[in-house]
Amino acid sequence: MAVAKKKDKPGGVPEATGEELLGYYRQMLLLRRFEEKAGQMYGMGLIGGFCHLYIGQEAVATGIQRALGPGDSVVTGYRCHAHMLLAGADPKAVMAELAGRAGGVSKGKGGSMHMFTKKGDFFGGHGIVGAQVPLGAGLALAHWYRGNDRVAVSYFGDGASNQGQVFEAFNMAALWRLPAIFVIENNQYAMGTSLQRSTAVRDLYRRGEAFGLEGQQVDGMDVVAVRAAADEAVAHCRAGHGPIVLEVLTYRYRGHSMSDPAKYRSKEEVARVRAERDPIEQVRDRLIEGKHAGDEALKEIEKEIKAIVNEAAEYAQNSPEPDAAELYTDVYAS
Amino acid sequence: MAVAKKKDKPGGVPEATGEELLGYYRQMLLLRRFEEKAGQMYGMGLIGGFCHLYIGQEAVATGIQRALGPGDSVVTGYRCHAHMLLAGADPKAVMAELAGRAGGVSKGKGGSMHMFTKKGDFFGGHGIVGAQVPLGAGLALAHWYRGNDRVAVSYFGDGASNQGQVFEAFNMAALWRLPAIFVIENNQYAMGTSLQRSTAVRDLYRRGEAFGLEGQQVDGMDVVAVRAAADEAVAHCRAGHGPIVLEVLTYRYRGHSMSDPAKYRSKEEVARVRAERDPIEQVRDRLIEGKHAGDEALKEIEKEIKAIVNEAAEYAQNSPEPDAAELYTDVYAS
Amino acid sequence: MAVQTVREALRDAMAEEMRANPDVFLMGEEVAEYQGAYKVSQGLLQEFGAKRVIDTPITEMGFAGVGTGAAMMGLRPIVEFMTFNFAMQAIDHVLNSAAKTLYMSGGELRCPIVFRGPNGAAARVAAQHSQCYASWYGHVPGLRVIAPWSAADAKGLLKSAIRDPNPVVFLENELLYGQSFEVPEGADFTVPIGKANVVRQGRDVTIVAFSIMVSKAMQAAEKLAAQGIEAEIVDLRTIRPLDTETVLASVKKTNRMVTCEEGWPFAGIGAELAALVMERAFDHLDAPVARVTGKDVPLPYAANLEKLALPQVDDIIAAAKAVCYKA
Amino acid sequence: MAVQTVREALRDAMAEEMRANPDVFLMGEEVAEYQGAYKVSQGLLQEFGAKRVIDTPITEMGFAGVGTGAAMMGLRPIVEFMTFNFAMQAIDHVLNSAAKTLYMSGGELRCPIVFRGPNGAAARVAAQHSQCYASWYGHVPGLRVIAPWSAADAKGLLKSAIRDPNPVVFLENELLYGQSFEVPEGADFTVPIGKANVVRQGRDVTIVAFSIMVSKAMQAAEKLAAQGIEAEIVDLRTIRPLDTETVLASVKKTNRMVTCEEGWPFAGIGAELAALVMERAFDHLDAPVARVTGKDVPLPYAANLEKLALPQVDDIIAAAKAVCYKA
Ligand SMILES: Cc1ncc(C[n+]2csc(CCOP(=O)(O)OP(=O)(O)O)c2C)c(N)n1
Ligand SMILES: Cc1ncc(C[n+]2csc(CCOP(=O)(O)OP(=O)(O)O)c2C)c(N)n1
Ligand SMILES: [Mg+2]
Ligand SMILES: [Mg+2]
Repeated sequence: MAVAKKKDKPGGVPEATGEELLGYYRQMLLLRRFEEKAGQMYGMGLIGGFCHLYIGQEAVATGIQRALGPGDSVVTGYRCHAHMLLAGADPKAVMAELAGRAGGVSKGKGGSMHMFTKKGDFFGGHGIVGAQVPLGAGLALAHWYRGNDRVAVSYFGDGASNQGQVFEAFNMAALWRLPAIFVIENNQYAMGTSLQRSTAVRDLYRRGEAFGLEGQQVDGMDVVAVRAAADEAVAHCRAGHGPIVLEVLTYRYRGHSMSDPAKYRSKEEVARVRAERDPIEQVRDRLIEGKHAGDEALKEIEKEIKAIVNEAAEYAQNSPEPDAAELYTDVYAS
Repeated sequence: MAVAKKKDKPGGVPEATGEELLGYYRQMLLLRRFEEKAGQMYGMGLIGGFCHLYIGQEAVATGIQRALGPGDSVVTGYRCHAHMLLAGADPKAVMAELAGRAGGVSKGKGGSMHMFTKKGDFFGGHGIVGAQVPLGAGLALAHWYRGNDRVAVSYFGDGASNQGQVFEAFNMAALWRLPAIFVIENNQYAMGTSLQRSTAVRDLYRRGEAFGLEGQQVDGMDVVAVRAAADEAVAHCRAGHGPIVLEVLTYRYRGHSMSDPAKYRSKEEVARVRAERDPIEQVRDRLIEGKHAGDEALKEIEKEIKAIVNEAAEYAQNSPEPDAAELYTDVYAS
Repeated sequence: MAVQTVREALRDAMAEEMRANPDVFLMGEEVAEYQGAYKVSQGLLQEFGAKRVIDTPITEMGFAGVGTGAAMMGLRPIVEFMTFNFAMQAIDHVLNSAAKTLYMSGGELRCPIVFRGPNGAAARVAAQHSQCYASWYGHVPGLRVIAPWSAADAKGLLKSAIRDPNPVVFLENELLYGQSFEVPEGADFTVPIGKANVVRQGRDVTIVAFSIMVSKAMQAAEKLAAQGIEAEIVDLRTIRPLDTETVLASVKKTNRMVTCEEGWPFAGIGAELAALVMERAFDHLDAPVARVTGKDVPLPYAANLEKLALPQVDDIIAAAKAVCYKA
Repeated sequence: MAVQTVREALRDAMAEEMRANPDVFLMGEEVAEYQGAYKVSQGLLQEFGAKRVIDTPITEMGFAGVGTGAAMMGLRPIVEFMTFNFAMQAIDHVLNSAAKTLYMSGGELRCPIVFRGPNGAAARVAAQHSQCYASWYGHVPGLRVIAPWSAADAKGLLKSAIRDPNPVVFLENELLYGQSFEVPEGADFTVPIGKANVVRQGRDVTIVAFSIMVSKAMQAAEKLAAQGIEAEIVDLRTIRPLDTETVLASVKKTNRMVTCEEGWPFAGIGAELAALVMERAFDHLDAPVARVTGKDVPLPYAANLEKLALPQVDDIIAAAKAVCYKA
């Protein structure tokens, strides 16, 4: 049986090229600015319900998405704006969905937690904790069934990793050697419950051991490290070695959702992570240190991103509410 | 973290005294003869529905029950006749329950899969695979809550051990250090599915590792070994060390239920186990070898048991069907 | 026409659809090597191999989710629950992952999956193994819910269900598996979802039933006829969408209705039918609708109590006579 | 009388019962340190400590089973579901382990447990977070099902539920948590399970509602009164056992009935009420019962669609006028 291995700061993380770093930078900046804008719009009452921001965790989905190719499928929970954008969804349509408008990716019917783009091989956007994990194993089963070499990535949180259905999915994935990558986005908290209060063993990369799943732990604030681990995991799956668990250590800066004041942790704790481990700042530093980009160029990127985000916000606000007739459409397909 | 350990043929199993061996013998023989009779009555149409016999597995519950004291609680699945008898239920009332008669332990309303005796600290008798495991953790929680030194034993099968709720129960039991003993009765088959077809890793004693649960594997055809492992597990729990997993390797001789022809395994396989590992024969051999009892004495026991079982069958057949008014009782307590 | 058992009809439905569409596959506990806990999948492993007839561990929540995920990718899974009682472990996926996704995605993501297996009471298996889920699933938009009686309907509707682009809950009945009916031949035969069937014509009272209750209604109708009451029997076949037109047309003809179901009364199918008829045919009713249902208790094991708990032919007769004001 | 929010009333109910009975404890996600996801358990950890106010991992199936097992041992667990949507993961334990056990054991094993949490729609949380489970749980014998509206009833009924020796499903409403009502003082105050409450007297039409729909019914009644229609409002408070006498008495007085619920129409509470009234007060009805329900669609996120999907005051007014034959 393969043994789970901890690999917090892998020695052998390949250096990223300047071009790669720039790509990450641009991508992660889009995610962050997009969600900062969403946060503002929520404050203005333009977005309702639950709205779970990914701010702080950008390196996780960015690093992993870069290891995937066309036809590789992805599924996650309610904290899904970033994954949606990484799947190639139009920021305008994503923002319009957050605002519940006709121009939204789900025509305004799904909202923040329920977004999908088949073209982008992204299967949601699910509101029930843990549910996406068997769904993701099912996506992997579809690849296995079709005999292609594609993989399926299921993202879920540290809290979700206690869900029984996660273990059921692990077992089936192992039994049938499905090309499933189970990414535990360990941001240390499940709502107000810190990891050590939800489980007696905090090594989440070992969660699949009872079923023989290899596991790796990786620094999720370092997009290059995430990418390297993801590359390995994808290769593992494509080679037919079956499922694998990736525990990605990360942190969310904001409350669990917009309505959470996050009193269960100190301001200092958050400030320290922001100051010392911020995924975007890390890439920025490397870009500068490696002389891949100067202040000017980065400012230029910032400007471009700002334009995209503003356009998205504009679009969302100007998009009309869905037509009343939409109430009764999409209940059944025909 | 404590590590799961395999202990198939423990070197240090203490020798049992003649008295102990006689006790096991009498007990296991009762279980076997009782169920053989139940099987006959099923064939005669006196018992209906599902009827899951424990024949072959007698050493498991017998060995474990002997390690328990008053107030220690027990729960299991639908294969529960033996556990019910070991909890001190009257064989007459158990057989009457199987026959669906007014004299049954559940007034004939529960049948083979649903029996309970609070006085005997036995909490069922549950028909949904896996459900008894969180219930058993809840029994352990009650002991913990009350601050006594009692333990709660949950029995479940190799098939059930794949259920997600089992892992959820493991996690909570570990987190709160509940005095829970999780006994996996690994009889190699879940209905027609052999162990290797239901899971990629067959070391079920390791099932709780992700949550730090110690696990032990024990030969479940040897009642003395089971008793020794159970003593250790009980001591572990009473000492406040939290939950523990016991994988007990055993075998069922009959089909999954009375309607299963068991074509998924060879007659030879069953015959071999019967011939080489039968739990009752093993004790019988030790009794004879150790000169603790002669043929005569054992025949006497056999006669006594036969009388008990016949009396139970008699009682069951003569017990009337429940009164029609019972249809509407026990829906609510008041 | 060939004579087939419901069991064989269901098997043939799956086999034919699997032959026609390589995306169709079957998964569930004991469906492959064991040939089905109730032998419904007899021979399928042999014909289609282990990739298309998949034995799962006893992890209903997990494999319902796995099937749903596969359906989202465009496969056509048939997920067998050994019985629908065990599907309670999986019901979150049936509703939240399967039934609601098309709507939540604004039409982007389909989920063509069939959840099937025996529903309601078998013989003497007691409370945890005997629940009828018709009204629960019927309650839920986004699902199609089917509960056939005859072998022909079992086959034709299961084929339609497998071809349908929506999640379908297909409620079978263990006691019907061995019963024989005439079944049209040919792989083209299907029965449309959402159409009830008038299985007996009558002028005096409409008896609405589904699944095994149709058998009992038929027996009741025979006896009623002997007493001069001609019952019309509507076999709903589909619970959702309900064929309200057929029900209403019959009630407008007979002016009286008895509903029959094995499930519990409170908010059952009978309640829905009564409310429907009240709303849409109030002035046609010559008597209040009578509901024949399972008794409002968990199903007992004892033979006599079980019989009392489940609706019997005599209960239907009594209800029909009552609404006809014939004591 | 004190003025309290529903949130405070629920908290006080738990606190009082925990003070009175050391076997009562609360478990669920975020109930302790976070003080409840919706702050219903504010202060309980501080007063009762970590053994009696227990934060659980996000494992609904597991902790519902753990609570049920503890109840079988005689403890009195209150299990909070963050919302009842998540209780679908646990529903097998609510039914098969809790509701059916007393019966299956022939009265040997009780299961005194309360499952509580918000049910139905909050604001803009979309399809997976907005389902109403009143008719599902109401369907099931062995359960008591409560769905209070006012703070007084929330408190009095939760106290009764905690003292009840049976499993209770206690359906709260997130949008009501912050609403204030008068609540009788004193730890002795309870409200009996199974009794509806006529919260407004009227002669022209009976409006039956529960939970948040009572607020909407009250608003509708005000407007109807201005148009000369005096509505009587029955707040069911308990769904199971249903207080049929109070409903029937009101209908016999007004001869007309409108039912209101947030849940889906098919086999909903309105269906049951319509069937009931048909069976027991057919000759008293001057018009068919009208059902006001959530629309038969998963709940959409968009503000305008959400409003259209949920039953509004105007829908109740229209239904009341229709049954009064006043256009
Ligand atoms: C089954 C279920 N239980 C509870 C919830 C409410 N809930 C939503 S998110 C969440 C915390 C999840 O934490 P984690 O898995 O760590 O993911 P994160 O939010 O940190 O990304 C909870 C309890 C839910 N949506 N589904
Ligand atoms: C949730 C659930 N799924 C399926 C079943 C049907 N079923 C009853 S027993 C059983 C096999 C269980 O095997 P195992 O756990 O190994 O226990 P054993 O019967 O060998 O004692 C199955 C599939 C059930 N009762 N409950
Ligand atoms: Mg987290
Ligand atoms: Mg087994």
